[in-house]
Parts: sequence; C-alpha cells; structure tokens
Amino acid sequence: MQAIVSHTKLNDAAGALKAPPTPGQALQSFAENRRSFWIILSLAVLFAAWEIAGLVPISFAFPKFSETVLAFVEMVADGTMIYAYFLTLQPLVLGVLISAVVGIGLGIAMGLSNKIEWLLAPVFIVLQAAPMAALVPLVTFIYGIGLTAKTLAVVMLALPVIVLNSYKAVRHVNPSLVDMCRSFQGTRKQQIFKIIIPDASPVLFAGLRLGIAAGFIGVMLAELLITPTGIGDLITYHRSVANYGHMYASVASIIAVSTLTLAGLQYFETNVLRPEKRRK
Amino acid sequence: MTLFGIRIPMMMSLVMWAVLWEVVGRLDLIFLIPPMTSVISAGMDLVQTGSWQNATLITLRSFVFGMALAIVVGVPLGVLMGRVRIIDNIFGLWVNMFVSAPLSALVPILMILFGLGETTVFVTVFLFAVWIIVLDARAGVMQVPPSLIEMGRCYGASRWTIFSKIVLFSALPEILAGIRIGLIRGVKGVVIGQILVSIIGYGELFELYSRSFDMERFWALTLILFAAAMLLSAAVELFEKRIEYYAGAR
Amino acid sequence: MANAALSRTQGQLAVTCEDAIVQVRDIGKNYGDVEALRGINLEFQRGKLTTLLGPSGCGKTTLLKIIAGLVPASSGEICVNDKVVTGPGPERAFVFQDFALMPWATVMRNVGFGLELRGVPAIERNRVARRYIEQVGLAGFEEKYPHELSGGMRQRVGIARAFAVNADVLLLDEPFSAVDEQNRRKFQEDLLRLVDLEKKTFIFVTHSIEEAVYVSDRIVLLSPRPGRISQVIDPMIDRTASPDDIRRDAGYLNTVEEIWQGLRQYAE
Amino acid sequence: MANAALSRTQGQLAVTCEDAIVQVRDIGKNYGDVEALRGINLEFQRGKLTTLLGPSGCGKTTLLKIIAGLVPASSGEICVNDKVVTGPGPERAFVFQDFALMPWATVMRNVGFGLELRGVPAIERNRVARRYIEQVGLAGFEEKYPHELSGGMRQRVGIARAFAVNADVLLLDEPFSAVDEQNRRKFQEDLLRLVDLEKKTFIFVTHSIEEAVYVSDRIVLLSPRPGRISQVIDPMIDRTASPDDIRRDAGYLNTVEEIWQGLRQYAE
Amino acid sequence: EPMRIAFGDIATVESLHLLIALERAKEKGVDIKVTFLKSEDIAAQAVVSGQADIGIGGPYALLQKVKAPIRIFMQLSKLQFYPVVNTQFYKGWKDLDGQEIAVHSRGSGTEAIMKLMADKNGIKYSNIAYVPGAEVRTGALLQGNVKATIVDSSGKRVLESKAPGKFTFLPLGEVAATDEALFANTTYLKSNSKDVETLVEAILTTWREVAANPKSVAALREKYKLLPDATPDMIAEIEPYFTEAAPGMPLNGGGENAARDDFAFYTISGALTGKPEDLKVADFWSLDALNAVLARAGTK
Ligand SMILES: Nc1ncnc2c1ncn2[C@@H]1O[C@H](COP(=O)(O)OP(=O)(O)OP(=O)(O)O)[C@@H](O)[C@H]1O
Ligand SMILES: Nc1ncnc2c1ncn2[C@@H]1O[C@H](COP(=O)(O)OP(=O)(O)OP(=O)(O)O)[C@@H](O)[C@H]1O
Ligand SMILES: [Mg+2]
Ligand SMILES: [Mg+2]
Repeated sequence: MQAIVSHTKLNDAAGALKAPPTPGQALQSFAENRRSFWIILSLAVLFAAWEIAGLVPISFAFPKFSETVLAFVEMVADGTMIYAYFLTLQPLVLGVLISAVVGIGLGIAMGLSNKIEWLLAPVFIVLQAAPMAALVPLVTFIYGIGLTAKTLAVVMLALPVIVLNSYKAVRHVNPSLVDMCRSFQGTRKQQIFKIIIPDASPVLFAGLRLGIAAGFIGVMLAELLITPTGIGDLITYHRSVANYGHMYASVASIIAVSTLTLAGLQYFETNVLRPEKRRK
Repeated sequence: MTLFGIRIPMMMSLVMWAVLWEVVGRLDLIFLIPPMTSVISAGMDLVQTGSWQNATLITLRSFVFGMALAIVVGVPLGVLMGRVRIIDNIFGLWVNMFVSAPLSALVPILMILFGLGETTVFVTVFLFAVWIIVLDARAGVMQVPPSLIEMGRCYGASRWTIFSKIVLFSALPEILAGIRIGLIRGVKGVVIGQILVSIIGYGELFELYSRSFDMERFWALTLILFAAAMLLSAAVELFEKRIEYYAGAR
Repeated sequence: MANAALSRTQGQLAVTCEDAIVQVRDIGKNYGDVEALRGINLEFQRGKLTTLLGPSGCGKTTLLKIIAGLVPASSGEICVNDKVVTGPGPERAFVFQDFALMPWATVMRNVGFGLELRGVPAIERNRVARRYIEQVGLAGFEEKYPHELSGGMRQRVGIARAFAVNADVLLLDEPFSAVDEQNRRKFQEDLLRLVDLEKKTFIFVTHSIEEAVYVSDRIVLLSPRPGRISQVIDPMIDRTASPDDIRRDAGYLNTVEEIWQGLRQYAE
Repeated sequence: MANAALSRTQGQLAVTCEDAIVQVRDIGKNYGDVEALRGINLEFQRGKLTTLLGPSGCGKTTLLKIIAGLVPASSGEICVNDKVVTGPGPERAFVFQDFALMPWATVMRNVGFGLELRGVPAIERNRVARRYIEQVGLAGFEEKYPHELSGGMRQRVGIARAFAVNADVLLLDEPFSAVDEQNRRKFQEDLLRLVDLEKKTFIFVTHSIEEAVYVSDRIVLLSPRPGRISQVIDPMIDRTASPDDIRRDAGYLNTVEEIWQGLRQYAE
Repeated sequence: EPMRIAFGDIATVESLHLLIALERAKEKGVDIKVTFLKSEDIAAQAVVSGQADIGIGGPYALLQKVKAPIRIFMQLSKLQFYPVVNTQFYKGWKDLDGQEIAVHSRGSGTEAIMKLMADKNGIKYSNIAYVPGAEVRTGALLQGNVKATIVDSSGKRVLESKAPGKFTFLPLGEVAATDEALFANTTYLKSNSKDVETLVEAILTTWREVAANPKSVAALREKYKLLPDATPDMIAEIEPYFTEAAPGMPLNGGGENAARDDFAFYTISGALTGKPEDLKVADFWSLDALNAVLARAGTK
C-alpha cells in the first residue's frame, strides 16, 4: 500500500517537472493510480443514494441505508446473523466439497478418456446451460427438507461448472509437455500426476472458484425454495414480519460474503498459485 | 467447442441416457421419474394447452425484453469500460461483483423496486444476463491488437473511425460470446424470477405440476426449457462461428 | 565483384547530407522510469534504405514509432521534409511486425484501407489496391481473407497497403520476423526489387545482421538500453549483382562480421 | 581455409554406412486424408549431426516425432541401435521448439525431470542436473523458474534436460526458432561446442539454410508434402576453423547457394 | 385504475371459490387484476410497498410491526389443519416430546397450532423445520422424509387414499383462528370503499352459496371458464374438497369476534406480542366495509 502511494508521488513529481498536465490528463492519471479511490467513491454514491431513497421513502418496504446497517449490527450483535451463516455455510461447504471432489475427478476422467467424455460431456453441458432452479423443488420430494436436500441443491448447481472446467483444464494441457513426458518414458501415472494435473491446476482452481459462485446461488435457491433456514430464513422471516431493514441487511450480507469469498480466492489464485501467470 | 466438433456421437450419448431414463421410469422405482415416453407424450399434450401457450408467451416476453435491454446496455457499457479508464474504475467493482453474486438472493428486493409480475421478471433476466455481456465486451475491446489501432492512426483515422471501423469489428467475437453466455444466464434468470417472486408463466406451471405431483408434465416442461436454452446457445454459436470465420486466427 | 564493395564506418557523430527527408533531432524517450532512448540524432536520406540494428530491447521499435508519430518523444523533435511533425502524417506509412491486417476484411479492402480512411471512392481505391496487390505478387488473392493466407503472404498485404497510400517514407518494423526463413530470403530479394522500383525512402528494423547488410544502404547500430547510436555503417554493396554474388562479396562478409563482433557482447 | 571444404551431393538413394545408429525404413505417414510423409529411407550416423531441411509443412516435425516414437508411423519402421522401436526409449531425447518446460518447476527440477521419471534419487539427479546446467552456461540460475528466464535461456534448459538423461540420440525440432537472431548465432556456436564435447548423435530440424550448413555433418532435403527425400548433402566443412572463417568458406557458401536454388521454387 | 390483488399462492382447485367470487365482483363492475405470487409474505410486501391494493394472507405479525397503515377487512378462511404422524414412529402427542416436526413457516398458523398443542400436552419439540406448502409436507410424509407434521384437508385426503393406515391424525382441540384474510392499506379502503364493498359482498354471497351447496363449485367453474387446463384428476378433487371445507367456511367475514379469537391464538403462537386483551381490534381490522355489507346482506 505504502509502496504504491510513494510510487504515485514519484510519478507526480516527474510529471510536474515536465509539462503541467491538463486537467483531463490529471484526472486520468489520478483515476489510474487510485483504483481504491474509485471503489470507495462508487460505494459512497450507492450508499448515499440508498439512504436518500429510503428517506423519501420510495416505498414503505424500502428501508434507509442507515436502518439496514443498524439491523445488520443488531443481528450480528445478538448472534442471529452468525448462527444463520453457520446454518447456511453447512450445505454450502458440504456441497462444494462434494462437487469439488466428484467434479474434479469426473472432469479429469473426461479429459483423459474419450469414452468417459462421450458418455458424460453432453449431460454436463446440458446441465450447465439448463435452468436448474426449476428442479430444486423436486429435491424435496426425494431428500426431504434437511441438510441433504440443501447440499444436493448446491451440488446440482456447482457440479456441472466444476466438471466442465476441470475437463477443459485437462484438454488444454500443453501438448508438448505431455510429449516431453512421453519422450522421457514417463508412465501414464507419472504423466497424469506430474504433468497433467499440475499444468491444469490453475484452470482447475478457477473452475472451483466458479463452482463456489454457483454454490452460493444454489444455497440461496435452496433456502428460498426448499425450506427457509440460515440467511434464507432471515430474508423470508423478516419480510413476513415487515422488518425490511433486517431483510435487506441479510440480502446485502450474503452478496457481500460471496463477493469477498470469491475475490479472496481470486487473489489467492493469481498471487499464490502460479505467480508466473500473474497479470501486470 | 471441441465437443461440437463431434456432434453426432454426443447426441448418441444423450439418446443412451434417455433410454436409461425410460428403463428406470418403467421399473417404477420412484414416482419422480416417469418413463421418458410418457413425458414426451405429456409434452405433446402440454404444448396444445392454452395455459402453456400463454405461459410461453409471458416467459418469452420477459426474456426477450430483458435480453434486449441487457444487450443494449451491456455492450456499450462494456465497450466504454474497455476504452475509458475512469468508467472502468467506476463500474469495474460492480460488474465483477454481480457477475458471480448470488443474484437469487436479490430477487425478493427487486420486487419492491420494480413491482409485481412481469417487470420484476424482466429485470431479473436483465440482471442475470447483463454482467457477463459487459465483461466480455470489455475484454473484447481490450484485446484489440494494439497494432491494428496504430495502423488506423498511421493512416490518419479519427478516434471515432478507429472505434467504429476497427475496435468494434475486432471485439465482435468476444461480444458475441458474451451474448451467448448471457442468453443462457437469461433463461436461468427468467425461471428464477418466475419461481421466486411472481408465479407467472413457466414458474406458475412448475409450481402447479410439482404440487399436483404431475411429474410427466413437470419433466416435459423442464425438457422444453432445457432444449430452448441449448438451442439458443447453439444458434448464437453458429453465428459466432461465421464471425470467427471472418475473424480468422487472431 | 568483391572490389566493387566498400564498407565505411563512421563514429557517433551525426551524418549530414544535402537531401535528408527525415531528421531525428536529439530524441529521448522515457517509459515511466525506463529510459528507452537517449540523445538520438539521425538523418535519413531520400530514396535510401536505412536499417536500425541493435540488441533486443534497445529501443528500435520505439524510435521507429516516434518517427511514425505513433509514440510521442520525451524530448527532441522529428522533421519530415523539413517540417516538424508531432503525429502520424500521410507522407509516412508503417508496416507492422504482426502485419496488423483486419481479419474481417478481404485482401482488397485491407490494401485499400489507407485510402478508404482518406475518403477515396471505392472504384478508385480498388484500382490502386489491385495494382499494388499485383506488384507484391498476390494477384488472384484479392477476395481472400487474411486467415486464408500464409504468414509471408499476409506481410505482402501489409506492404501493399503501405505502398497504396503513396507515402514518401516507409517504416518497417521487423517485417519478416514472422515469416519462415526460406520465404524470408525470397522476401529480401523482392524488397530490393521494390526499393528500386518505387524510389521511396525505407526505414527498416531487423535483428538479422545478414538481412541488414544485404538490403541496406546504411545501417545504424544502437547500443543496449538506453538506446544510443553506437555506429553508422554504409555497406556500399553493388546491388546490381545477383543475390548469390552479393552474399559472397567480401565487403558483404566483412561488414557482417564487423557488426557481429560489435553485437555479440550483448548476446546472452 | 576454402580448399579444406568440399561439398558432396548425393541423389535419392539411401546412404549406407557401417555405423548407423538410427535407421528409418520406408516410413510413410498419413494424417487422415493428408499424406505427410512417403517412403522415407534414411540412416543417421553415430556421433554426427544430421539436419532435416525443407519447405514449411513438408513433414520435418512429423519425421522427427516418428523417430522419437511420439507419433506412430503409418508404414515402415524405425531401428535404433539395430532394434526396431515403436515408442520413446531411453536412448533418444527430444528438444522441443516451444521448450516444453514445466512452468511450476525450477530450472533444477526441469533439467532433472527425465531422471526423476526414471526414479533416480534426488541427490543424484540434482548432481547431474547441476553439471548440465553449468555446461549450457546457466550456472547460478538453478533455483529460478522458467518465467524468469529469457527465451534463449529457456531453450538452454531444454537442451540441458535432454543431455541429463544421457541419451545417445538427441532430436532437436527447430530449437532456435523462438530465440532472437543474434542470440541464435551465439547458440549455433555453442551447439557446435556441445556436439564436439558430448559426442552424441544429433538430429536437427531447421528452416534456416545457413544454420543447417553451418552446423551439420549431413543435410537431408525434403520435398513438399507428401515429404520425400529430395537430396542428401554432406557439407564437409572444417569445423576447427573460426566461425567467421566457416562463414566465408567457399564450400559453405556454395552449399548454401545450392540448397537455396533447390528450395526457392517452393517459397511462395 | 384496476383493483390490484396480490395472491400469495397459485390458482388451484382450493382457491376456486375465491376465483368465482372475483369473477362476480367483476360482473358488478369492479376492474380486478390478480397477481399470483410465490408466498404470502411477498403478497404482504406488495401491499406494504403499494404495488398491490389488496393482499391475501394472515399477516398479523406484519400488521403489528409495519409502519404502513395496513388493515384486515375480511376473513376468508379459518385454520383447518390436521396434525399427522407416521404410525411407524409415533402414536400420539406424547411421542412427539423431544422430536422434530415440520410446519409451514415461522409465525404461521400451522406453527401456532403445533405450539399450542405442545403446550396443552406438556411436551417440547426438539426442532421445528419450516417446509412451506402443505402438499410439499404431504409429499415429504409419503416419502418418509418427515415423520410428524401438519397438513391441510387435501393433504389429509391424499394421505388417506395413498397410504391408508400408515399415518395417524392427532386429536386437536377447538381452534378458531384466521388462516387467510383480505387486507389493504387504510387509504385505499377509504378512497375505494364502493369497490371494496362490492368485493366483500361478492365473496360473502359466494361463500354462503358454496357452504349451502358444495357441488355448485364445479358448475360455476365451467360457467366462468376458470382453470381451463385442469386435469381430470384435479376436477375430481373439486367436490370432495369443498364438501369437506364447507362447514368451516366463515359466512360473516370474520369481523370483531374473529379478531378477538385471532389475538388469543396468535399471541400464544408468538406471531403477536403482548396480551390478547391489550390488543385493539382497530389496530388490526378495518370493519367499515364488512359491516356495511353485513347490514345489507344480513348475518348468518
Ligand atoms: N509501452 C511501454 N511501456 C514501458 N516500457 C516500454 C514500452 N515499450 C517499450 N518499453 C521498453 O522500452 C525498451 C525499448 O523497447 P523497444 O520495443 O523499442 O525495443 P526493441 O529494440 O524494438 O526490442 P526488440 O528487438 O525486442 O523488438 C524496452 O526495454 C522495453 O521494455
Ligand atoms: N496432428 C495432425 N493432424 C493432421 N495433420 C497434421 C498433424 N500434424 C501435422 N499435420 C500435417 O502434416 C504435414 C506435415 O506437418 P509437420 O508439422 O511435420 O511439417 P513441418 O515440416 O514440421 O512444418 P514446419 O516447417 O511448418 O514446422 C502438414 O501439412 C500438416 O498440416
Ligand atoms: Mg521491436
Ligand atoms: Mg515443424
């Protein structure tokens, strides 16, 4: 952080030595150097707009931003929010774990074997493109209302994404690396574990991240469609008793949690795994 | 893509799964899976009912309007983000956030802002589809080979000419890819919107059939939707291939 | 043959001559903290082919783009036909290393694109384009798309496009580097023919010492970053001789060896 | 110097000699409808460097991969050390055009990878790897990752890896094509040094006529698709001479010219 | 300006009488536009935010908390639910001590009934799962995913026909509380009193007609061309459903008495806070329209 700031100062100093920049240029260089500034600015604008819309109010069911924040603080303080996340994260984590293990396994198998590809690829392509939300209520009929059903809903959304990305990852492994391994008489097992999986791992991980994004959608659908628990329960319950601030706080919190999770994973992906793939 | 290179074997595998389904259905293991043949015949009946036609009309209307708006807003916004740094900074956060956010959680709120019924569904479609269109259009514009732009400048092209004659054409394959993914997401959006808020269109039918345990019709409707999603994306893909044919190997 | 050639080497000082079409005056260029070029003074003579040669990253492309007006210099100025220029102009045309062809346009439209941008009507520009397509040996390929052509053919399209706008100065950045070696050799011979035919001024960037010596009237050697002029060499080769004779010419071989000895210290 | 060189050209017939380490017998290859190679008969002599040269797409890479056992031939057979081979073997090592380095592994692990696959313990393979890293001039870079190296250095890693498994035959597919020209020239000189030092058999693919003549004991010219042997040339150049002298040698220049005249008809 | 009604359910056989009443109100010149929504709470939210004029549901919890002046103006149905257990596991109320049960949603009438019965029987559930939709709970029972829950009358019939003897319906004391009611914003009720009265009257007369002759529903469905794509199965359901529902149908639109009953019931269930006797009917109900109609049509 500090390094970035001082770098900016250096640039400014160098710029000042030469021609004074026009206001447009100055704005542009400012915009380029302070990304975080724009993030904060756009957040501030949104929150202000929200507060004003709540003050008007555009609807009795539209709370002010401050009301929402208060509701959020209240729910965190009395533990309901934390307990809700405890409940929501169970099917999510479980579902994503199952999807990851099964999905990466199936995806790699599909990538390695043409027969398995022929058998499974079309199914997963259809499943990924299909509106799976329609099928979520069916889960209840078989698996009832508990953790199993919700986990299954998460799997239904996350699995196709992970399978297809893993499959793609394996298919896009650098062929000359595979040839290299063969030319050194590597066994098939060595080929898979020493070349294919390491080379595919960045795409595998990216697929996992997309799978987690799909899992969040799945768990929300499950909690809104199957039975309300966790965050889904907070949303429906507070709506049914007209605590709209609490309802909004719950919705905003799940979106924020998913965004932060995904951003964290992306950061991990670009900075820890395979630094050579890092973009400038 | 490689999958579509071997289209016929792929179809064959789906046929095999359908046969398996038929067998499971005939064994009468669970009421959830009726035989494929009865699903198909229920589908034949279904498409002749007024309520299906009506639901299709409503669903299509929300979908078409939502997609049209997503394209009309998404492509220019993405192009602008790719070209103008400040706009990119302002919108970048939101686009990246919403492209993978659990929008299903947001749907209950949309109703408050956009009212009951079709408008909310239409907005849901828009929200599901627009972000990926923006991101792909942005990526397309940013991927324009710098030498092409320099070439334009060399021959004295104005900024506008470079934009309209080079940048847009060059970004077209990515823009189309974004629209294709957007279409698939839009189909998901229309279903989620209809199921979560207003019980209209296909959402109503799904609710009705699952409540009355009418599994034949339920699956028939599901298959129609799945097929529609696949056909839509295949159609855009076909178009994309033609464009890529011109765009060649970049 | 061998005695017809004479190689002359000059020091750091700028060469002055009566007919300089492009003058580079004290050009420097910084990319942020990176100093790419420093104090470049050069004159390019009308109707001659001058090559910029130097180790990777020494600023050859940067200098060429500054002359083209595509990249602003940090200091100094460029004069073309005795007028200071600050941006691209109709008297200069650029040929790109990666060809910069529009993949969605036919060969005809690509070649005529410079004219299209100038508002020349279609009939007229197609006539001109067709002429240059023929001249670079692509007659019959007018309606093909770039992806249907080989690398060498694509670069010919790029060259035809530059010719079509009838600029005085052609700037070529490693035009043959994406072309395979055997075609490249053919290209070099074709280029000499075109230089002779079109009587234009060429400024050429390459990594290949042989290529530079083979095609150039003058070679400017740049030192590693920050790029400065380290040597100016006039190969003085009799280009009326056959390609094979040129490549056996002692002057040619001496010049190649001399340049290689100058550059090899910069190779890894 | 010039009189020390002698260029000999032979016709279509296969060359027989007492010490052929690799024998290519009547090899043909079809990719679906595309006939890439037809009726190739060749012998590669132990301890010599043989180059495959030909126009783009004539099947050089295909032939090299068939010899390596990476691609199955459609007809014919390959003998190495008088045994018919059908797949990769420890006596042959391949150097890839795109380097084929594992981006997640250090230089050390990349170079020792062939040994790792054979189950050689880490201490032993690091010792060997270190020796070859030094030999290709990369001492000090053992713990770097490929993305931290330049193109030329990466190819050196690829070559060191091939040396490390101590194969008899090294197969190199355009190893220098991704390296810039000035470094390439340096590489060629280094390669000659390594050939001399390691006493291995090299089979080399290149597009560059000069490179082929400069480094080869024998050059096999292939005709365009379907690839057949059109000429076999032994440059007979005295490699004890200095690089500059070799490049001025009349035999060298004649061979280059002769090959060029044979290939130019295939250039676009 | 049509009268916008938000219905927190889809149109099924069970809502036929309401659909008939709406058609009749239309005949009387009230322009009605019905929107079918996913759930009652969304319908309530639509009324609160002004996107619908009239909502259908049992929004006592909402009424107590919401800032908007929403009032109930007519009762449509009373709670008619049947606690049911899988005989394989439980026989009576006592067996449910420390067990998990499933109800419709938090604060719903079904939850209230189950809590009430727990109190009466001196037991405690280990957990209450929320499974919206009586038919979903019915299906879950049949599948064996739920062992104890509470279903509606059609669910009861399904259970009795599909798995006779497998389930036991537990005894229930007298429960008199609103299941569904009509509610609206007070300003809307004031400025559209004519239309509202027409609607109330149409419902009241239809209810009385159906209660007197449950068979008439099927004929009226034909007359008004309602549920055109209903399957034969669904049509066969109509008569038994209304025959069973008829005795429990409120024929006087609820009113003050119903409100009092509701206070007693929903304070126990937890949907309403405070003591029943402290709650004011005027805070929850707007009786003007109903009283005007009853004055005309008489009470039954
Ligand atoms: N847009 C840029 N931003 C920052 N640095 C740059 C930029 N363009 C070039 N440079 C740096 O300036 C120096 C000169 O670059 P330039 O491309 O002109 O070299 P070059 O001689 O053409 O190299 P090559 O032989 O590899 O083509 C290099 O060190 C390069 O890293
Ligand atoms: N996997 C493949 N499938 C189908 N055709 C192939 C395949 N590999 C090569 N070919 C075809 O076989 C011919 C010979 O290819 P190959 O790569 O061996 O040529 P090459 O001489 O190495 O060419 P270059 O000089 O461009 O490297 C080419 O026409 C190519 O199109
Ligand atoms: Mg360059
Ligand atoms: Mg090749």
